[in-house]
Amino acid sequence: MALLGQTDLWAGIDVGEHLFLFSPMIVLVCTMLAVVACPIILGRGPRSIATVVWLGLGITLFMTFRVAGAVADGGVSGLSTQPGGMLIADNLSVGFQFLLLAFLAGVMLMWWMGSSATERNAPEFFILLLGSALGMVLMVSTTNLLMIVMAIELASLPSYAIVGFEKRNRVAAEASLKYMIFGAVCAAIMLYGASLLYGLVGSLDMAVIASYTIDNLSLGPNRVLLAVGLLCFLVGIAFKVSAVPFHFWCPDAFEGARIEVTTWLSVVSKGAGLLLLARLVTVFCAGGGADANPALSITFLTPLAWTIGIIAAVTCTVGNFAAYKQRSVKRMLAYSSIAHAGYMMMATAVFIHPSISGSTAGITALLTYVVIYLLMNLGAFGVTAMVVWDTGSDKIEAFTGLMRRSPWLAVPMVACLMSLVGMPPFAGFIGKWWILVALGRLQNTATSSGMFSLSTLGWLLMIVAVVNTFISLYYYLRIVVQMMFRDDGQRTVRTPIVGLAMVNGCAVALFALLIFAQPLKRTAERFTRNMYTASVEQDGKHKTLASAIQRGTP
Amino acid sequence: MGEHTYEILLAAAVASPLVSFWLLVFFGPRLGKPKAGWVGVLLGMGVPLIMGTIVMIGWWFFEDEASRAALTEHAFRWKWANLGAVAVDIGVKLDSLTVAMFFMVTFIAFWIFVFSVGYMKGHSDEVSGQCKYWRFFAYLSLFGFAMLGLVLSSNLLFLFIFWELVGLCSYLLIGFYFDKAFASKAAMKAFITNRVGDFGFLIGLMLVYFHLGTLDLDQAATRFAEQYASGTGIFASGFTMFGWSLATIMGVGLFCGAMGKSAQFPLHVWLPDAMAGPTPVSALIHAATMVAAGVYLVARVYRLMTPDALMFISTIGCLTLTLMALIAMVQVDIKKCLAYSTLSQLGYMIFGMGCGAWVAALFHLVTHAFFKAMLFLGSGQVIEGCHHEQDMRKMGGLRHKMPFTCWTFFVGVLAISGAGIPAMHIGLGGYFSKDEILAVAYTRSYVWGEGDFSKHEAHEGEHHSSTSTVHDVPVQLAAYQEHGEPEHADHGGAHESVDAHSSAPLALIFEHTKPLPKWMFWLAIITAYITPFYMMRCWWLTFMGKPRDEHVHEHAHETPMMFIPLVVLAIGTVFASYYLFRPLMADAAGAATAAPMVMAIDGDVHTPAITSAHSWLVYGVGFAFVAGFALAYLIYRDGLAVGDRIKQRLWPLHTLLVNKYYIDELYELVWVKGCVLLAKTAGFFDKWVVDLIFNLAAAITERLASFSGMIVDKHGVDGVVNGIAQTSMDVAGVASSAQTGRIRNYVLVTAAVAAVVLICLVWFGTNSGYSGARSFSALSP
Amino acid sequence: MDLLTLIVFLPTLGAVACLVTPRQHIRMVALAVSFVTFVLSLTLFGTFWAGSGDVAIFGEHYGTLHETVRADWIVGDRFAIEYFLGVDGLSFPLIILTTLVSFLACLASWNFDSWKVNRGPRAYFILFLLLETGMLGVFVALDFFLFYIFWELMLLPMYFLIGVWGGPRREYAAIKFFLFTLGGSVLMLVALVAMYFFSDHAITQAMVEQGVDVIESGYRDGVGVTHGTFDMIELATNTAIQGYFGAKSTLFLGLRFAPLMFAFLFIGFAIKLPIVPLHTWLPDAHVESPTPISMILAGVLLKMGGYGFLRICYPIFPSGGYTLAFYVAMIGVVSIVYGALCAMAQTDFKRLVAYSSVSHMGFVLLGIAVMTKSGMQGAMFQMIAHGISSPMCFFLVGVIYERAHHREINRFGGLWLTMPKYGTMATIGFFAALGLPGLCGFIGEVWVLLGTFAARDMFPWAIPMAIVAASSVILTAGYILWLIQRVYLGREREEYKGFLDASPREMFVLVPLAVLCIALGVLPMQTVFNFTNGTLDLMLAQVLSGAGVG
Amino acid sequence: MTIGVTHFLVVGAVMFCCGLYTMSTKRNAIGILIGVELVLNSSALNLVAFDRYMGAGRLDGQIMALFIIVLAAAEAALAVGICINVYRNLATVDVDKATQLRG
Repeated sequence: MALLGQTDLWAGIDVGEHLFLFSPMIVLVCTMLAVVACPIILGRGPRSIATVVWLGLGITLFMTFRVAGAVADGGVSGLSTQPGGMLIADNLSVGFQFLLLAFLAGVMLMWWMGSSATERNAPEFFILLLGSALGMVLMVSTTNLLMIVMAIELASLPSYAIVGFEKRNRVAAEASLKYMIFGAVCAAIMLYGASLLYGLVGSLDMAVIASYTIDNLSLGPNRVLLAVGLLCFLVGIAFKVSAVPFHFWCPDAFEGARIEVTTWLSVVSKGAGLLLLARLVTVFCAGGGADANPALSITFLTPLAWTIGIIAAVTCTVGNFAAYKQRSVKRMLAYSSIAHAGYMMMATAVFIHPSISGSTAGITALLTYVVIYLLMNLGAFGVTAMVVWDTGSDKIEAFTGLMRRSPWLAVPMVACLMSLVGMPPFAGFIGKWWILVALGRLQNTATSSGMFSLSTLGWLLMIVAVVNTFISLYYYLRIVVQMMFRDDGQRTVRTPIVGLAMVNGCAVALFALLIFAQPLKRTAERFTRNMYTASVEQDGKHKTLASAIQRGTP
Repeated sequence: MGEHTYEILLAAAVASPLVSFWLLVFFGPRLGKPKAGWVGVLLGMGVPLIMGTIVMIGWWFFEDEASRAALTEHAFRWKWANLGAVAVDIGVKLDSLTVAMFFMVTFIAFWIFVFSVGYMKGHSDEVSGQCKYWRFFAYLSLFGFAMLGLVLSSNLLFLFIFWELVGLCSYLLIGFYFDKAFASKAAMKAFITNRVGDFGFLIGLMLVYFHLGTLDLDQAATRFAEQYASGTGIFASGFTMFGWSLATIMGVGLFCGAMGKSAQFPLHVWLPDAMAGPTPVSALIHAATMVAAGVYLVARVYRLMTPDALMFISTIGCLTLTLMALIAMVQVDIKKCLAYSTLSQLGYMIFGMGCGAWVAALFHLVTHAFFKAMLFLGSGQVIEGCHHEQDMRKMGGLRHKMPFTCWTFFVGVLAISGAGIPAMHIGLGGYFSKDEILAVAYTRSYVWGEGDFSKHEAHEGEHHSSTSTVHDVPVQLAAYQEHGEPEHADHGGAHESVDAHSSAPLALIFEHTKPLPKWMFWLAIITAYITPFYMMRCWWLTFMGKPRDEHVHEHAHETPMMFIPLVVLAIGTVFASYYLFRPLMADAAGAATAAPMVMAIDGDVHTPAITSAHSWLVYGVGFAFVAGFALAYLIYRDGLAVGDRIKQRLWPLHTLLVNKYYIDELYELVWVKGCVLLAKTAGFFDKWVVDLIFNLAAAITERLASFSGMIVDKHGVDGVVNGIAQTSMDVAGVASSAQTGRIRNYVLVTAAVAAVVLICLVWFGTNSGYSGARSFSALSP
Repeated sequence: MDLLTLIVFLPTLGAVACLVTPRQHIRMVALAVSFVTFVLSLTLFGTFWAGSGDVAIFGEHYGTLHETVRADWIVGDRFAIEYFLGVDGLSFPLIILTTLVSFLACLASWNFDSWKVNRGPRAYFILFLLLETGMLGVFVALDFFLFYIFWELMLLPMYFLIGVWGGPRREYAAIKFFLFTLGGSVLMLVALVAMYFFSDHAITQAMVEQGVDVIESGYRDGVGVTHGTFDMIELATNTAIQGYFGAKSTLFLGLRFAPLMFAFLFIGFAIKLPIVPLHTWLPDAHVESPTPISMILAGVLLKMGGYGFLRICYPIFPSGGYTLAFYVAMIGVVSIVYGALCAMAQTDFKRLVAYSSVSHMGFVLLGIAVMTKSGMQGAMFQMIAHGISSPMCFFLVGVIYERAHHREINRFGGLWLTMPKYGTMATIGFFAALGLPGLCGFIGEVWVLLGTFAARDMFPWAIPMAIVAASSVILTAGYILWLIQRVYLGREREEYKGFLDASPREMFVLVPLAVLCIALGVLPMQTVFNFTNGTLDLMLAQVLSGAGVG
Repeated sequence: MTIGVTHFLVVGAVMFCCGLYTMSTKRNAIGILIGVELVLNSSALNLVAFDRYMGAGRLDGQIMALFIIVLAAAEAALAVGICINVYRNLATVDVDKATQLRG
């Protein structure tokens, strides 16, 4: 739909196939409709609604599997095989769909255990939940500015509402207000940036923008304008990722929201944001890779890498330090999630010229980390949730003597927390490890010399990362100490067996993912490489298009 | 005899006390009293004594020079460990000295063991009510093992190991009554003081190891000689510390060990306190054997000595012998008195070693071992008899109650006073040995250094005929090699000694060896007068005169088990020493003193210098003992009255002596207190500085955290943002509603970012450098 | 199932077993498992039973391994993390030590139920066994990544064992221990990554320069290296890598690579050793932790630091070691003297022993720092010796603490009379710590001192260091004898009259240690040197040539 | 002079500024939302202007502008809902009063 008047617009495009490629999203939408329709038929019973949702998720999962089969060989990127296409279906998006569904299932479980009994507005809740889910799926599967904006909004708006879902709850109301306003502002700024980028290049496709940028670096003022546009655009993503200084909403919203909602937001919304960032980074790398003059591309990429890197470093440092004093475990975990977003951003800062081997290390590390992070947080929040439901408090004192009160909660909690710290024998370590390795890869870049070279950035970020690991240990230990060393003789915690299964499952999985780190890493590598090659392939087309646009005569 | 027979016998002799030690450790309590004691006696010392005797006889009467030399040469070695690249061997240093020492130790120790069986039978084996009889003999056996091992060791490291082990035994035995505070304190003092000496020993070891590249005594000696000859190794480095060359430091370092064990002057403080142990212990360890080990060590490393080192040694010895003798004069505790006399005698030995009287010093060691052991046993008898009364002022007139003790003790007194008939070869052991030392000292201080030796070529046999004193001295060597002993004509150590010496031209020795300062010699002479006085005083106060304390007197008694050893040792004192031990020493001397830089002087040969020395001494100290006895008799003939009057007259001197020159107090103040203070400081530092730093670091991190957590997130950002808001509002001319809440602060941060966008946009958008714009304007209708 | 894997993971299996065993049998299971592990480890003697320096055992150059297990664990492009275990002279005695001490410590926790802090044996023994796995893993792992995993793996159980079953200030002590150790290991982590990539770069360069597509391995015949590696032996022996690491032009963030990495690793290991001034976690950890854990802590954990130096720091960064030798040796000497002084100042029995450990491990550091044969040998021996004597001392403290329920030295007295057997054992143990000849403590100290002195060819400062260190024999004698006098000698105290002498179980723990104390002191060659010296000498030769002085 | 793209951009920029200013100074939640609307519209204006001046047959920008309008509407609806909810709980929509969550 790039150019009007072209009669053979749909020529060579099998619409059915493309619809099939995006069937999971369609199914999600259908599920939402079903949830709307359901009360009329089945009544508003939470369980019945939930059943419908389970059903919808099941089908989605099924479709996702089929799509996964289709894109297994990689690089099948849906509509955007045509220049200016808007959606991409490749390993990355499909893989994220799997993660999202798994996590959604986890959150559903938590809701089932925690709130289903008292839930009044199940349909609304699920519509919002699924809506944000859809938005996040879309976020990961596009490079088109318009789609990105839409997706982010689609992911955000329901989140605002779902944070303040409990109408009678002051804190929740306040949280949602803040979240909403802050989100709106960021979205506005992002849109403005988007408009500038469009104005500069004349295309909404990030890939085109990338290749144009790298071809026209010589144009002085445009470079600045471009940087400004990108910066503004990044604000939106930074808001999603809750990178400093756009993280203020995070602790408030997390604390105010219902715990399953917090869990939901803590992982997927950040994960989606980061993967989106990863996609854009890849696109830029591809643009640089196809470039005849690597040095030029490096000169463009290096400052970008430093920008992201510094933001990442600041983010994880601030997050860790801020978490120190928290009394509320929920809020502490919120800050810790900020810190982890920082770690993950470090990985995305690894821009590497594709001629270097292991150029995909950064994104690989990111993918691996997201998977592991998902498990860790699900576990940690799961335990917290059960404690909160039982004691009604999310203060750290509620955990006192948990080892005696309910060892099957305490042990997985320790596992998850230690994994969050990044201690062997838990997968958190391997996640951090891949990030460090990715940073180390920067040593091999063509321009690994000079004060602000990429290698310097790599080692600096590495040191920041390990030092942060060390700092973070303390506040995670505070919970451990409460659970293990202290005991004020509170009564034992009543825990639903499903919940125990879930958290312990997470703990075991975390352990297993360290021992069997290989497969996960391999998969991540494959996904990244496919995405990368695909981008490189299409880069040529983008260039021609870009130049065509510039000439003004298609 | 077959190969290694001697070594095997000796090794067995060393092993058997160890066996008895473990036996006693495991079954001691069951054996009980007195069986445990007898195990100790028979297995612990009986077997070694037999072995020692066999070896002695075999070695001395059935081996000729050559075979002895050969045996020494091919003595047994077994590789124990690798020290870096250097192999450390366990081996037997087999020569006459070893044999003699071995026999002496076993003999004396055996009788002391026997004595202990009786001595410990009384209640003195109890430690706060519990019978520790077996434990005592276990320790004694362990000591036997360590001491014999020390004597046998062919290797400096093993010398050091056994050195420490005897130290341990002395620690355990001094602290035998460890329920008594003073006993355990004394034990600790002994061990730590010895450790100070061992510190020096260790440094000596380091130098030996590093520069001579071996720890074996003989190898070390040969390498030392080679390096001296070639000026390499330890002689290569120009390093000096207070005027001492590295070689000297090595010698002094090794000697430091001896200072500790033999309680030489600065480190002597532990020996008097060591009397806290049971008397047999004092007799065995702190009179006869262990304390003599220092002298033995010096004798063993004599070949590594330099003139300066020897000068240092003789100085220390001289100081010790004088100062301690003075203290001995005023002691009233019988054991303390003996202890100080021991110190003084040890001083004589060390002094002898220092001025080159190698044979004499060792000879004195042996004789002293006999009579001092006897004296201590006697005192033990007295103490036991008098129900642990040690104060001589309360005694007196005991000769009726314990005649044997009395007269054996008297023999000892005679011996230590060097009683003999001058100018004729008649006298007790102490007479010969001390005279020899003095003779050599005389030679070194008067004859030595007169005239110049540079003209002197390497010595030959014909020098015997010469009569001038100048040429006499060097000839001493050849002399005692040729006919060191009138008794034993065959004397083959000579050849190897001659070879050993021809490798080191004597002229050098004479150049580098300074004569002995005369004051040293004179101090030694004076002390030779003091010794008989305080010994006589001791004996007289104890046994003669009228009983001064009825209570003590009437309980006094003596038991056969205890005086038999006394008698035996007395006989030994009278006969064995001169006619048996000295020849052995002299025989060993040749090889054992083949030093490149220093030489040993035989004090008992018929060469002009020595003869003149002796003839001088005849009048010098020949009748010293008579004088000493007479003085003591005059003063203490009737009780303490006269003594007290003198005491009042000379009170400053007396107080000084009674308080042992306040050295203990000084050490207590400087070392003990100082060290504890240092420790306390360190502990305090550790607790309040080092630890605090880390806790502070933690605290600071936490503060920092709360800062970024609360300040940065709340006030910091708010502050910045408020500022921005303020300005932006001022720009807008709206002064009102400066109050900002949190959400708007959040927003403002984003606004701040966006402001950048705005400025850039306006700037670049309006200037014509905007290529996009140009192309657009071209398109405009 | 190969031997080393079995040895390492048998305790883990035991832990799993403990998970399901009925409560009253748990300790038996744990004991059995640790005993079997011990026996298994003894089978390693089969490999090493031969004369010293035997080429058949130690090979001609550093890197001859036995019982090796190699399997790819995580591989990517130009990236391979291996599951790589092996034994040589460095690790062998430490493995035996670990299994032995663990077994005895397990026995020492037999009376678990009578402890004051008793939070259920299940968790305790599970953690205990996991800890053993971690420790063993550290000693057998030859892939740096694997080594790091085990290193951290050991941390967590220790933390809980101190923190849950410890004394009144256990929380503080546990967290302190955790923070210190992790603080060290994060630096190690950076070094880990850096070493990989720099070695990768080195190999790539070499391949380009030599125009080959594979560099032959430094110690494995017929094996090639195509990219960076975590293989610690490879890193140490491969000339290409060594050349690049050592080169002055190799920079890390603008600083010379070798010394910087050496420093990173050094701090990581030195904290474990520990060194002054990073030692303060040790006394607290010891004082608060229960007796068996103290035994493990002193007996094995401290050795990991020393092992780290010998296995990683020096072989891989010889030039770093050579450059920083003075500071390292200085730290060693300071630790020796300062530790002894602090020990003298303590009134808490356990604290005193802990500080004595600081002093003793100072000898290890000094011996390694001076890079001489006898120094290294002495350091190794000192580790083993201390690994035997210090658990004994801590157990002795524990025995009396269980009876008296306090550790105030000045409140004791005359215990030798009250408990003769125990008193005798105590004498042996503490005299071993004192470094009395004939007992294990002596050899290590003398070897190190002589080795230090012998280093004066390389380092002019060696002599003063040696002399100062030697002066510690006086201090050591001072505080140990003072301790013995205050606790065991003196008049029997009324309040301790009723104390029972050491029980058979306690004797069963003490006697083997005492016997070893004597055996090591009397036959160092047969007990230790024969097994260690070969590898040590080869490693040292390697190091010296790497540092350009050999 | 011809009206170039620059003029539109400037207008947009001004709107953007006003929006930012409003967002950052209004205490009333609704007020802030109005500021957001301003910013959104400024970007919409930009997009349309670009389309117009980039030559014929170019729709992306305009389409996006339409989307933005929808987006703004949706956001406004939701925002108002949340504001009402806040008002019900806090009895005010003054954002400065909502300071329960902090630290």
